[in-house]
Amino acid sequence: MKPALDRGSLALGAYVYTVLAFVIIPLVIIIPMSFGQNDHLEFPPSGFTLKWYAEYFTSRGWRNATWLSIQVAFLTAICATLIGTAATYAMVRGRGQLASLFQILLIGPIIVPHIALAVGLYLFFQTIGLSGTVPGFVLAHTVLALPFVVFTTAAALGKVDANFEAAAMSCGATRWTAFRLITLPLILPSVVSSAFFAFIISFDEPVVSFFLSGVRQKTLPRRMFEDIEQNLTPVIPAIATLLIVLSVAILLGAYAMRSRARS
Amino acid sequence: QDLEDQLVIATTGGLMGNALNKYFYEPFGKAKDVEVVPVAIEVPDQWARAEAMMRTGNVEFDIVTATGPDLVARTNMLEKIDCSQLPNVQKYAVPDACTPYGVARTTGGMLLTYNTEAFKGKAPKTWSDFWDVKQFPGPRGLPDTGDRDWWVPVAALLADGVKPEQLFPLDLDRAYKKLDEIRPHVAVWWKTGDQVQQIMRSRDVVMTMSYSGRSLAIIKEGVPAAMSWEGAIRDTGYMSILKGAPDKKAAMAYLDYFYASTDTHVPFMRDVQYATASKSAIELMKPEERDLYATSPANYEKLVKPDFEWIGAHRDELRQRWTAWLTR
Amino acid sequence: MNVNYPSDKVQAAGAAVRIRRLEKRFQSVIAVDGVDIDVSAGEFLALLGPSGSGKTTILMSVAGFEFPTSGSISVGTEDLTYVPANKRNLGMVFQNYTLFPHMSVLDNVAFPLKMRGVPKAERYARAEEALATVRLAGYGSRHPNQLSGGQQQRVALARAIVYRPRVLLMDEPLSALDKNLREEMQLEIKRLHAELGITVIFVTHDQSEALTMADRVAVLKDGRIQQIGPSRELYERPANLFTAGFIGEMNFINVTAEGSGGNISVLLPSGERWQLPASAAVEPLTGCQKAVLAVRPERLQLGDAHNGFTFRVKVDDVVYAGSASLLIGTLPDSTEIRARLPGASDLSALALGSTAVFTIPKEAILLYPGAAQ
Amino acid sequence: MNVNYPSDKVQAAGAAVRIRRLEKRFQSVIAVDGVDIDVSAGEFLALLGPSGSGKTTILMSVAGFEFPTSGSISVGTEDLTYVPANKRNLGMVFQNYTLFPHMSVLDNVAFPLKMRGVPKAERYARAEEALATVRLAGYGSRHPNQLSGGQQQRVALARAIVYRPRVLLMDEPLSALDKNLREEMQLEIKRLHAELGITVIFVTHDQSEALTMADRVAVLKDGRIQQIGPSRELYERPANLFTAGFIGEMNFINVTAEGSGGNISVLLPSGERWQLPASAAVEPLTGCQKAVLAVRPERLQLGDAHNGFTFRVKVDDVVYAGSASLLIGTLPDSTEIRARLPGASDLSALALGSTAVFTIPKEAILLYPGAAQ
Amino acid sequence: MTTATRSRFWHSDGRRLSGLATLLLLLPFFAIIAFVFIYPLAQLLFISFFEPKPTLDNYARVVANPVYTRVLLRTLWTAMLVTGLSVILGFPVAYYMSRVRGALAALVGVCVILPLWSSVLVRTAAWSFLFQREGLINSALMAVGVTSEPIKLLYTQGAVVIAMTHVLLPFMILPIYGTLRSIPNDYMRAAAVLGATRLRTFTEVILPLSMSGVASGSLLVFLTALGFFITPALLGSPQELMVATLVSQQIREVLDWPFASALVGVLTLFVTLLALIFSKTLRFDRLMGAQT
Ligand SMILES: Nc1ncnc2c1ncn2[C@@H]1O[C@H](COP(=O)(O)OP(=O)(O)OP(=O)(O)O)[C@@H](O)[C@H]1O
Ligand SMILES: Nc1ncnc2c1ncn2[C@@H]1O[C@H](COP(=O)(O)OP(=O)(O)OP(=O)(O)O)[C@@H](O)[C@H]1O
Ligand SMILES: NCCCCNCCCN
Ligand SMILES: [Mg+2]
Ligand SMILES: [Mg+2]
Repeated sequence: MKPALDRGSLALGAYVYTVLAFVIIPLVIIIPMSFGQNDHLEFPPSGFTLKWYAEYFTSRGWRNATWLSIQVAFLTAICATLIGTAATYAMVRGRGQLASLFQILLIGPIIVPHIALAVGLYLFFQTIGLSGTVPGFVLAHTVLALPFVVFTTAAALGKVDANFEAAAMSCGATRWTAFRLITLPLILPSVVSSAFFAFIISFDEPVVSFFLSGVRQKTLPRRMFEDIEQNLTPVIPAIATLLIVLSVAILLGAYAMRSRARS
Repeated sequence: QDLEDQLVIATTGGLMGNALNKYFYEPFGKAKDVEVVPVAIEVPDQWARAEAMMRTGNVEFDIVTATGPDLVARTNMLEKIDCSQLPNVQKYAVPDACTPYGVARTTGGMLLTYNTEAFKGKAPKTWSDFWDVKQFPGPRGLPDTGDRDWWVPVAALLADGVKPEQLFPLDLDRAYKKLDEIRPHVAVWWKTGDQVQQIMRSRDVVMTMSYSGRSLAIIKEGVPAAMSWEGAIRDTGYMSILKGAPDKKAAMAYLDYFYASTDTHVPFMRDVQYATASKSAIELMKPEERDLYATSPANYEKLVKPDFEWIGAHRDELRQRWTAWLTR
Repeated sequence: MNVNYPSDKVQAAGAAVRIRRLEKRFQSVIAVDGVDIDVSAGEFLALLGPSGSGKTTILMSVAGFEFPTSGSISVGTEDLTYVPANKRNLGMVFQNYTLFPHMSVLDNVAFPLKMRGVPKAERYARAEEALATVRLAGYGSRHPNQLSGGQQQRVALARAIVYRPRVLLMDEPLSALDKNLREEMQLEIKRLHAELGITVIFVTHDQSEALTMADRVAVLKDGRIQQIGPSRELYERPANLFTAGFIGEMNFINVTAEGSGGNISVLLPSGERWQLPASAAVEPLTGCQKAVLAVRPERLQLGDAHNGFTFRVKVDDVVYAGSASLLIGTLPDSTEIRARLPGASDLSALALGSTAVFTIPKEAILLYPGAAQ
Repeated sequence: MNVNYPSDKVQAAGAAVRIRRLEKRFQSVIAVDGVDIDVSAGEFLALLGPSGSGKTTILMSVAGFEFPTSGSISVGTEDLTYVPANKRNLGMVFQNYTLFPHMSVLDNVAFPLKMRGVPKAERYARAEEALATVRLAGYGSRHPNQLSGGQQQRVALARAIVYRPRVLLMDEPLSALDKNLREEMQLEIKRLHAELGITVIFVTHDQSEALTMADRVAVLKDGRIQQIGPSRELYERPANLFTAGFIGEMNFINVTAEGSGGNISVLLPSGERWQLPASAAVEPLTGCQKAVLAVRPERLQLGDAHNGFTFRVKVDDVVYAGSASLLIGTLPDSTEIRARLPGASDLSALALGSTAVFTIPKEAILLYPGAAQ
Repeated sequence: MTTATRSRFWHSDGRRLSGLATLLLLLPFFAIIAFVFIYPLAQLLFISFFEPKPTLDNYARVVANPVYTRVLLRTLWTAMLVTGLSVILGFPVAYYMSRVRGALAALVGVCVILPLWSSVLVRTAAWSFLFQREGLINSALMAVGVTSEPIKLLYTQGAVVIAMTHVLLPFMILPIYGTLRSIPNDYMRAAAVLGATRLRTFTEVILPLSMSGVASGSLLVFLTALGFFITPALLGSPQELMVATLVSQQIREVLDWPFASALVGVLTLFVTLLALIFSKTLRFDRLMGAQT
């Protein structure tokens, strides 16, 4: 008769889902704590209240921080996606001489300790008056998001046959037209998801913002860091819950978009 | 008076920041038509920023928070304050409130706080009790923030039987030998005031060195905890003016304004759990309430008064010793 | 030999292509090494050669996707050597269709017209027309992934001809299709070529495809042209050993040849001596020298047919292959010999290991200087 | 017909494979629909069919990578239907070689022996031996990426036979190779089969490959067997219209047929009437009915050959193809007719648009009930 | 006839962009990296060499003082632990991900990528909550009876390593997944038909073929872990002091910027060296394989 599921795959499955639980539980545990009535965090939470959400939405400080973060993240997404996609395109379709330099520089922002970059940037931006300004945040965050944009678009671009563009060019299209009408639509889902990724990286960035935040301009993570260190109340889980819901929504949206693009 | 339009004050955030804002910044802003911009920032970050401001010549902060040793060790970053220009401070504050580089803001103590349910009715009182893991078993907390490089050795020397008045100059060899004894029992080296509250609430420790204000806050919250002023170390926060501050006049005006109204100091002290240096304010409190604050005569006399000159002069040695010991 | 279509129609639409001393290096690799080709207007030329022989590089140079290291390329009277691909106005069909997956079939076909600024109504009308030409009328609204491989290749063809280019370039357009579809498309492309009178340059590494489709075939090896000529010439009188071995099947027998007057006398490994007409030698022979005698398997006749030379072959294998049977055998000196016998032949006598007698017609023999390996 | 190898050797090594009422569904798709195949020990069976006909699924069921929905598979006397692949002890060669890129050629070939716990020295000795069998002695220390496609496929073959499995499965093993290499490998595999006496099941969608290589061919369509038999039978007397059209080229002419006694009378579209022997009908005909007359292009003879039926064809195209020329023409009712004429024929008379006379030998005609589309 | 060789800088050579176009497209990238990444770091390094005077003293202190060398070594050790744990936890997940299809694949994919999309701060805070003395993990352990007393979890090296692994795991899983997915299914089938059990197939074929993914994942995780700041700062005790935290201390408390810069210099040098040595291994193009 047909063999049943063997022990090997059962064990593998069990192990994998345990690891996934390890990955997910710290994110999930946050959610109920945002509804607790006490000022400090506890689990299981006592009572049920939405007051922490209310506090988040009504407090001017949180609102300002959130608004700043949204502005910065939005502009970062645009800059990183434009610069990253242009560079990736040049690397994939270009002459390839600068490839190794490009690779090394690209991973730089991931592996250089952010604290070092933060201090360096603070010194630099302070001299030229960019510290604590929206352009300052955007520049810094664009650097941090670029590697991820490039990885994502490079993977997509690598899958688009170079001959598509050649075909378009043999049909009379200039290279730019070929890119705009053929290549871009084909990599668009990845470009969009890299833009989301850049948005989230910026929206979530604690260390560099920590130093660059100015007297008035304070990003959401900077404020959260402050509160975690100095004033940990369930507002933090409430914000975290909102962020997680946002992330999941964006992720699922991206998945849906990709599967629609595929069919 | 011709003040600048704004005044940037760096203070720790949280409770302290909120209360300062409510009782002092807003009224001052209204009264003098100056926009007060509070910057919530941890003291170390504040100094890091200040360092960068000095390096780049772009000074943003006017008033910063300084501790006693800072007034000695960081004079190169601070404006000298002319106390004669601050009549209200002269008039309402305790005598040593105005120093050449800072005006006292709040005073608390680094003191022993313990969980009242942990020792079946017995109550630890002194730093020797803190070291006594037989009688008072359970995980300890000690600070790894701010001025811990002398706070903790001071507590160790007291535990080892040194008289408070003979503490300085600190015998660091003796202190660290004593510290080696307690080290295995320290579960948390806490870094912020909020964290010390958390570890008391969550019972991650049964006993810890803590800011008096933070201890007071959790006691009021209903956590079964108590504090002992025996051997508490005086911890005064000063308001200092950063060298090259853009709004120096407004800063001076604010320093003076801080002590102008005795009435606001009482509710402020109740909110932040720390005493200000307003001698007139503490007198307005009932005696039993007064005893919750470091500046009540009963407590003030038990406080260890640190020798900032010595500490300021030996800052590097203190810190090196601490880091070397702690990261071993 | 291909039937010739009325020549006036052909001349009208196609353009001549001249490739002169074309050379292309990639770092140290010489991909194309001094190639001259003249393709006349309306001609169908196949580039045939083993992998790496430079076929694609030549085609891409004509298309404008590689710029030559030296040499020149002109179409009609225009020098296009360094003109960008999109300004060349040539049609091109790629191996893997390269239909734009996010556009409908009609939009794909209309794309070149859009690039040329043709108004919408007109370009769709002309795209429909081109689809009809490749017998796909009515498929316009589908998406490429809803079509079979053959249909996709037809759409690619429609897209390449919709703007009436004078030259159509194709790089192994059929190699991704299976045999039946491939043969059908071969005829389709030939039909289109005849209908449109366009000049076609067609890359393939399948010699039977080249022979079937092209007016002339250029055989390449290592970036150089080995031979260029009409299919029949290539097949029946290959210019050198490489072409002889590469196109179709060929038996090679090492011999010693001695030319004298109108005759050539060859000494076979078996010791036999055959007298060949001088025309058998593809290159003139001088004195006594090593040579290779070449003959196609299908020209061998079973038995003594009295119209050529007979010889004996030990039967190693007989493989049935439908329309023909392939006999594989060896001469006494163990040279391998193959004979392709019509499907209906009676092969019952050919037991494994037995010896069979074959006849080679005199005119089927070619002689090359050198030695087969 | 293939030459028979001494039968004792064949029987020794191979095992019989029995496939019974095999059915495999993927959700709603019925990939294999009740297939029965008996492969006798040492036989070479080809599975032939168009894409999606279920060839791979059958082979994968035998190999153990798909478990059938119902039915059974046995090898020798063992029922293997649900035995895991690694316990089946069958050899298998995949289309893309699947040599492990991180191992040397020798390690690749020794891999199955390692899995069977054969000691190191012995397994390398046996691997060397297997490499020698595929004529790659001395290549052991190379890495797969240092070999050509054909060599890689030989190594894959060596690896599949080194542990002397009794059955060798191959899924389009040659389709990634180019034509010349493919033909060489076809013979190589046949030689190996003869040498080892192993049972071979070979999947291909190339009918000439199936005919050339296999003792018997199973023709599949839509998961069902259309016909199973020796190559010659399939080619010369296909059992139904599908097989007739799928294997080789075939001309189809719609006729009306009337069987009576030993003879059949067919009415051609032209109005002519031919008398065929009863044996022409592949399925018995009853009374007067629509039928399809089928004849292979290579059986048509140019001119009136006096040994069959003659008819006239309008010449549409003549395509030179080296060893033969393909004539494409039409009957008066526009049925397309193809004739394959030997390469050496004189075709000068066949001008485009002229009419040619052809003869069909009586025995070359087959008759099927139904109508061609 | 034109025979002059044309500069490929000025002209496209057909299919590929001209050198000029390539440069123009890369310009914004190199510009922003140069000004917002290289320059500020270079400035720090400058400080480390030239303050208070041109000197190597700052570097000498890093090497000479056992406190700092200990921190450097501990940082290396922690990064190695994190890398090891990531491989152990991540490989099977990557393997599983490369096998499953459909909805399950989407689920696993989301689970793996979600952490990348959520705040490091929040995750670290969550861990600190889980690790508390009376936190969820201790409660669970006590409920199950593994221990009767709460165990000290928070502010231990274990906590730091686990939480850092949690943060970095996606960077391990994605490259491995990328390589695993590029191994044709036929290799597994070939191994099976040749007699390999699933375990042997794994050890003999899948594992060796996925080593390049493991290598790039490991390098990425290792290098990133070296510079970690938030997690060790919030979850570790002073005994787990890592370089980035030391840097932060020197910058925020001690205000010894030349020395902090020297520490950054050592770390950056080390990281860049490793990245250069292994640049062949680092197939970053695969990193986001699961994303697209
Ligand atoms: N971009 C390139 N860089 C380096 N070498 C190349 C490049 N393109 C082609 N070559 C080399 O040039 C030679 C000719 O290649 P080309 O693609 O023209 O051959 P081909 O005849 O089309 O072969 P195939 O039948 O395999 O397609 C080969 O040796 C190839 O390796
Ligand atoms: N895993 C699967 N899931 C769903 N359908 C499948 C699967 N495998 C095969 N099929 C379907 O089963 C049918 C038979 O497929 P199979 O691969 O056996 O055909 P084939 O004859 O080998 O074709 P080809 O010549 O293209 O390789 C096809 O319709 C195919 O789409
Ligand atoms: N987060 C730290 C809280 C600091 C409290 N500062 C106390 C100063 C007391 N006077
Ligand atoms: Mg090519
Ligand atoms: Mg198949």
